[in-house]
Amino acid sequence: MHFLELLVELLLMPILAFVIGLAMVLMMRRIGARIQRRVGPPVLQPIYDIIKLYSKDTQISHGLMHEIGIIMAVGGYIAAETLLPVPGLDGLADKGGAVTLAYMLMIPALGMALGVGQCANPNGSIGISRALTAMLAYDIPFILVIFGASYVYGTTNLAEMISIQQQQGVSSWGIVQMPLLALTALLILPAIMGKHPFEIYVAPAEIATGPMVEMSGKFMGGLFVMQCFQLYTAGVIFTTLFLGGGVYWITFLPKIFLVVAIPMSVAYLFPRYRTEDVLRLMWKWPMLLGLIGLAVVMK
Amino acid sequence: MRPENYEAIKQPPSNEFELNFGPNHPGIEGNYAFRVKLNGDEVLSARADAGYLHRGFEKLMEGRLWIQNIALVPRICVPDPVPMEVCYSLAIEELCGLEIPERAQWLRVMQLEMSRLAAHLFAFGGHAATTGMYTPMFWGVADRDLILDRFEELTGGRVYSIYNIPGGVRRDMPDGFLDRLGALLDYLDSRLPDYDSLFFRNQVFIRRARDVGAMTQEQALKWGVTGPNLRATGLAFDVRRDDPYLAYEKIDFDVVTQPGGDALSRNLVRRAELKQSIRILRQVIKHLPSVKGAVRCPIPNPLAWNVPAGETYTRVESSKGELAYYVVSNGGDKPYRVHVRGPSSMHAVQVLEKLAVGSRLEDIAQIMFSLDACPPEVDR
Amino acid sequence: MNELDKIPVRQEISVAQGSVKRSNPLANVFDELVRFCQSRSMFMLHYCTGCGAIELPPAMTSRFDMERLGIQPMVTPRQADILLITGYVSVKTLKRIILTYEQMPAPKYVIGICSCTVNGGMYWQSYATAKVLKEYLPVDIYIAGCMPRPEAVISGLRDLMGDIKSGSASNWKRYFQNYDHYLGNQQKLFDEDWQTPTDIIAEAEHYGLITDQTLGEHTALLQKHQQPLEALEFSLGEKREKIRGENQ
Amino acid sequence: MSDISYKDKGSILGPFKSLSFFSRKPVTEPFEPRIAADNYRGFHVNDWDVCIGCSTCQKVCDNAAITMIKIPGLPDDPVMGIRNERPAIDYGRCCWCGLCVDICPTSSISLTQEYVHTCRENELDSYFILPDPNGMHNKLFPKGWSKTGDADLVDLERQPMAEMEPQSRSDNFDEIVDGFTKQQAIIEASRCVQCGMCHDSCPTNMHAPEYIRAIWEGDAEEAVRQMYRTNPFSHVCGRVCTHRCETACSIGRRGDPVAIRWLKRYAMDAVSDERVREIAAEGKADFVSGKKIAIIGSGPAGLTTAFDLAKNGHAVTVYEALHKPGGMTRYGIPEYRLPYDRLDADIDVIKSVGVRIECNVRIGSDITMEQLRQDFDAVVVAIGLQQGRSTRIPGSDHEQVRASVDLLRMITAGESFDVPESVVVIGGGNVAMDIARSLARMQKSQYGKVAVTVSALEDFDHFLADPEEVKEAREEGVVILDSRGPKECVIDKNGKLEGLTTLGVISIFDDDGRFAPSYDEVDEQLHHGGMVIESIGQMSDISLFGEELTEELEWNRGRLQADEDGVTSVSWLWSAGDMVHGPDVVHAVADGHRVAASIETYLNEGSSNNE
Amino acid sequence: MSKELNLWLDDLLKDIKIIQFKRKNSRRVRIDIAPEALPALLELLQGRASYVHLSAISCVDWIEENEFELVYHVWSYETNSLVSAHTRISREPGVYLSVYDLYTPAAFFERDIHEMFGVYFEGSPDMEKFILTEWNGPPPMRKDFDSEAFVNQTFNWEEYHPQWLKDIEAEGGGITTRPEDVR
Repeated sequence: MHFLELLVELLLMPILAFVIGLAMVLMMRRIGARIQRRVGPPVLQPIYDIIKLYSKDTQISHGLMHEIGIIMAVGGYIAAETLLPVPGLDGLADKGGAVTLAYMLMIPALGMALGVGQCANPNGSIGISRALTAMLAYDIPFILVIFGASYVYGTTNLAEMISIQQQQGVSSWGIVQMPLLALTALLILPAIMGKHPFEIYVAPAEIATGPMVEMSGKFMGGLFVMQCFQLYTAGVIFTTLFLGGGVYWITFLPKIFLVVAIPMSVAYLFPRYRTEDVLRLMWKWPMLLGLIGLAVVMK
Repeated sequence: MRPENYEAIKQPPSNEFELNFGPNHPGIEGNYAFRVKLNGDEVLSARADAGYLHRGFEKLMEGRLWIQNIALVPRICVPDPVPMEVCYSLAIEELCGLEIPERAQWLRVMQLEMSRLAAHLFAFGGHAATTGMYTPMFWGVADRDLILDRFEELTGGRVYSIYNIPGGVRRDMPDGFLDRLGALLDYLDSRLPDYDSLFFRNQVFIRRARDVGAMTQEQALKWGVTGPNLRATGLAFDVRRDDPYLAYEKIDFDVVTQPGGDALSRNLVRRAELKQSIRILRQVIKHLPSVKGAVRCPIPNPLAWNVPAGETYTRVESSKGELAYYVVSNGGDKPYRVHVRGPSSMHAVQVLEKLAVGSRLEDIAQIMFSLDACPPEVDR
Repeated sequence: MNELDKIPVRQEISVAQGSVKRSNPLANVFDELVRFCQSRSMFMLHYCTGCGAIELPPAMTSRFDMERLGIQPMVTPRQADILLITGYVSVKTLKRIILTYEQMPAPKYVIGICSCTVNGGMYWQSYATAKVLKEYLPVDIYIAGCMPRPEAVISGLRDLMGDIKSGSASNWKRYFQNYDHYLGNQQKLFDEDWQTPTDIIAEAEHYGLITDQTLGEHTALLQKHQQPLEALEFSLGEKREKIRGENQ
Repeated sequence: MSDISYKDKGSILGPFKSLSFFSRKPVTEPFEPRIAADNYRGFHVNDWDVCIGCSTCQKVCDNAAITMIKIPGLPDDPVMGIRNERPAIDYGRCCWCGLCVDICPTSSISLTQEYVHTCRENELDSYFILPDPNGMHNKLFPKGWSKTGDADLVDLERQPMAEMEPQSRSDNFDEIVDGFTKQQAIIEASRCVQCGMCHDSCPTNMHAPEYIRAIWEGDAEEAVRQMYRTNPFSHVCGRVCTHRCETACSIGRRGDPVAIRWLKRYAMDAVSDERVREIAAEGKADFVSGKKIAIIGSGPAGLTTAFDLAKNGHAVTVYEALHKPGGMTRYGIPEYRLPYDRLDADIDVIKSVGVRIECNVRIGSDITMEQLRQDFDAVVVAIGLQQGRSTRIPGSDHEQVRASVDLLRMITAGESFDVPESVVVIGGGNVAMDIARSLARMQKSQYGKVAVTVSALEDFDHFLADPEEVKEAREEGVVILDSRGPKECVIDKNGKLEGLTTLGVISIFDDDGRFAPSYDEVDEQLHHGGMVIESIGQMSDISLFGEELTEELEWNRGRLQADEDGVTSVSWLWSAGDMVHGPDVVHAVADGHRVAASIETYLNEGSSNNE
Repeated sequence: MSKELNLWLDDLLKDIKIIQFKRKNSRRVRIDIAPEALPALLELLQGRASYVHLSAISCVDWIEENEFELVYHVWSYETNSLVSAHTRISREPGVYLSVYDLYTPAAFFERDIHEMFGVYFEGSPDMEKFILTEWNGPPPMRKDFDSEAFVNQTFNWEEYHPQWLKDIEAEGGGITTRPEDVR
């Protein structure tokens, strides 16, 4: 019975994440459209895109590693979703914890690197090297944030963090207890989501969307799915660490949508930084903030 | 991507590799290509590859009647077609000794400045997009479209107005046109603060654009840089002021310069020119109603129009720089030779090749767009 | 060259069929869903081939916002569904267009915009431009104008959407079914050693679209000149050899 | 708002202002195509009722997008300058520049505000359209770019022709019209759109577009060469042709037609007579055929026939009853319209190709027809209409009631007669004007004043004479009365002619369209005049045939019956010119060519039969 | 200053015998010069008379005279005037000197002229194909190359036969004049 329940949860969590992720993609595109003074795509556009991409057919293949890379990327996220507790579904959150999650989130980028390296397109190679550099840039502040939060809550178990925040009310939310770390997290959120101004690795005008350059059909569909998970994951992690997570969907959903809406809005207002600027920026302000924040919480 | 990219794998493992930049590449303005040699992110050398838009204009023009070519010339530069028409018409008028009516002169100035506005709005958008910022592009193109609406009303065509004809313009403007143009200018004026805060004064953008593709004034003069790009190196030169044509002598406007010679300076020069164009158009709106009379001087039947033998070199200031037509007539009903000197033939080839060296891969597109290079002018 | 002149370009025969109705009603519903999604999500290749491209930015951006129809620009042919030929194609560009087209995954659609794609347009006397686009590529929709306004472009795209939804937009299959015809025209223009990195014959086999018009003297000529591309060896090396062996 | 300094570092928070666009409405337009601007250059429409199929649009089209399509069932009338052709446009070529609209001589073609057309690959035929008034998709769209005064590329005004002032010309027979200067001729020639309507409407199909183009290119000799392809009477036609070409001219649809006649005159005057002779002789046969042809009458028809046949190497003899050759062109047209030296120049050209002209030989009396039949391989009768018709009103047999042709002949020949102090002319045609103006000149020089009254049946709206003739006649003091029918020549008791009474005309034709004038009997006027001249038409003097031949020939209402090629019912006899087709120089020339061609065929057949 | 320079230049150039000097207006000067003297003239103009901007090099194919005319348009930012230096070289073999060492932009124009007219410029840094990389025919801008004939020989045209045309043909009408007939 327990095992069956877990299985259902494990199945349900990625599906839920996917659906919410679709809505987030839509929201992102609608936000962009609004700032750009236009109407934007119809409501079901994200799902149309994914179904269409999966229906594409080509005989061209870039080899087994390329395919595995994508599977790794999507799989990494699917696994990550099961580690993220959401209202009613804890999944593997008890067993994983924040550190496992942080590692899990590196898998997609590595998987992409594996796959893209195979397709021999220099744009892809440049893109993926940039992506890994960017990951390097934001991962250190990210680890600082995770570390700080774990220290504050006294646990790496995400489910426990939620319950701590839920029990003690808003005053115990991470955002109140460690505002500097929350700010750090907010600053690196666009980078985690791969959004402006930190989307150097996509950069259509420079390297023709970098890693995606040779992705077609199903692979591209995989990336679209991955994007849904990516947005969802970013939203949920931030909410879990700083906004008290959620017990009920009705309060949880607004929180995660609000969280992703902030970097999305910013994304349409700025050009992208150069790679070295990203590194400098990430290792300067968020790291500084993170370290101060850490010092504050650990004092 | 072009499959030629596969050649990358043939190269020995090293940090140096070649990359085809275009023609199917969003960082390329129009249909144009570059072959860059990179060391990591740094460009070691760049080689322009043009001809994707080559139509043999100059040959085509030798095979058509003088007047038939007015439909052909605007196609030489798609984003900014009016200077092409005007320059070609001016050349024929000079060869024939036609004196065009004053009203036509003012109407031409009006179109030229409208076209400059449209082209500059387009150029900003493109420049912004190369840095990854799409919102100004969306705005710019939408605002440009409002100018195209006015063009449509005036000339019957959105992009290719084909409104100028040797001897003047093809018809007078519709009633109330100037009022609507004035309203459009007011709107554009009201939009400028939006652009400023979002784009021109955006710290991240300034950081991206500063010192990118920088050249000194000496270099610019040596390389044959003209137009806004030359003014961005601090030299106040404008064909409109210094080699005046049409009614520009009677119009009050500033030749704006910037000191940097880089992408940021070029961008700021264009922004200032946007304002100057609005200023010129305001003067046109004020002055035009007082200029009465025909909009075209009598011209011979186009089917039987022999332009007297001779040659002329006419220049106008397009939004991209110095545009010139060298027209030779042997007294026949068709041009004997037309040579188009598009400003971009310098900017997109030599200047870009030189500026790219030592720059970063991510800046190539930005340099190209900041030079406002227009490939069809190169290819013709 | 002389050898090429002797080979006539085979007349194209129309064999492309729209979507076939399957016997399983559920499969039909699924097909329809897929086609609906395909029609509502068209990614167009961001490639400005000619002057008509100047009307695409307005069509894509705020004023006419093609994203309302699910159309967005894509920078690489691998991700694109529709290829917009915006006006005249110089011979040099046509080569790139064909390369690009062949790299696009099926189903793919070509839209011919402006007069120039139909009968040479205003550059009909130009030595540098190809005149009749459909000789080299199967075209799905033509949009008239020089250049068509954004509204006309959008109308054309909506027509194409209707065709995709109903399953009648299947011209891409003709490229495989009549490859010899298209290749013949291409060779006539580009010389007999013209080749692209994409193995169309293998791809036609993959789609099950080999007809007796697919192979012919022109494809034989192609194979005579073809050199295997190193980069593709990873995946296609064996397969390609096999096909070639069978053909010989 | 000032300029942004280069040193400005910008602001990181500034861009956030743009978030205010969340509260602003999008600028996106609805899907439905917007209504285009009022002068938008969309798809074509063509008003078929106005279009004349002149194909000027085709010539101006820079993209070779226009094909002319013949459409059966539409009016096709070369004389009126209408062809049953309409332009079809290839939208695979068109660039919507609108030059076709701006140059259209009739302003039938225009562009609409319709601009959406899409099709599939197998429907590409829809790119080739035949614009009609309904538009491309039979949907009603307002007109977009259409013809306006500013945009018109057709020059509607003809070059002014310098001519003598009325006071200086009214007492002499000097030529009135100066002719174009070279500059004027080139400008006038440049108005031509080369539609070829003139060529189609010309009875002898002169290559007007070609010679106009040659004039425009400044090559008068080439123009003359083009003229001599079809007309050896170019000097004459350049001055007195009825210029049906100008009636048909497509520029004349909305403006002044191209002055084709004056251009012809210019070209002929610009080339020296010797050079004209050389040009005319080009293509002359370098052999002698041995055939002999006789031509009776040295008018345009006869001489054209002679010219053609002589160029083909035949021996041609022309017999002329009067002192000088030229026929009606000499004896019917006053000198102020056609100076005799120009006519002589034309005739010299014809002589120079080997035509022998024998004047003062009257066939029928000096030589009989039978003799001609025996001496020659073929005989052409081109005697024209040299006798005036009579009104046969009471008193018209008075000696002072004269026929206009007779008087004109006398004036030319220099035969003296008493110029009356006042004259009444019956008739409203060009001949009436000729005699009226000639007499006016003589009156002016003899008496210092003019008293000529012309009474015409027709009203001014349907006048037979050219409007310029009427205008000039009036300027010279001739009084022209329209809608007056002659009633009686009043003779006083001394037998002296007192004048002419006329009645107001109610209608000229009856319900069936037959000539049957009805008069208002109350509206009677008396016009005083010492002479009444009847100028209501001419007829032939057919006495030369002799009774036997007259019997043998077929006649139709007093005119010799001949088929299109002038072949009469007698195998060796052809007839040509006015006597067959009515009075007109250029028709006579056309007739001459046809007859010459017919004789040529006959002779060839004859010779091949002999072999 | 600028006026003086103009006057000085006028005086100077008028005195040189091998030059035909013609001032069209205050901003345009035409000079006809022998090909061997042109580089020296340009050197003078650039070095001494502030004509630093090479606006364009135009080439005209005078096929009847069997000559190419090269026109160097140079502009002075100081005097605001343009000198067009015309020179004529023989069409065969069509070789001339590059002015790249004087004017950098010459590289582009010379390359372009080489491609379009087949004139070879000795000393030009780059005579490679540029625009016409896929072109095997003769230099297309030469007057003896007939583009229209080439096109008609190389390409097919779309053959339309719409229903309305069939209807008209059934009634006895049809195409009378094709556009190519009137060209």
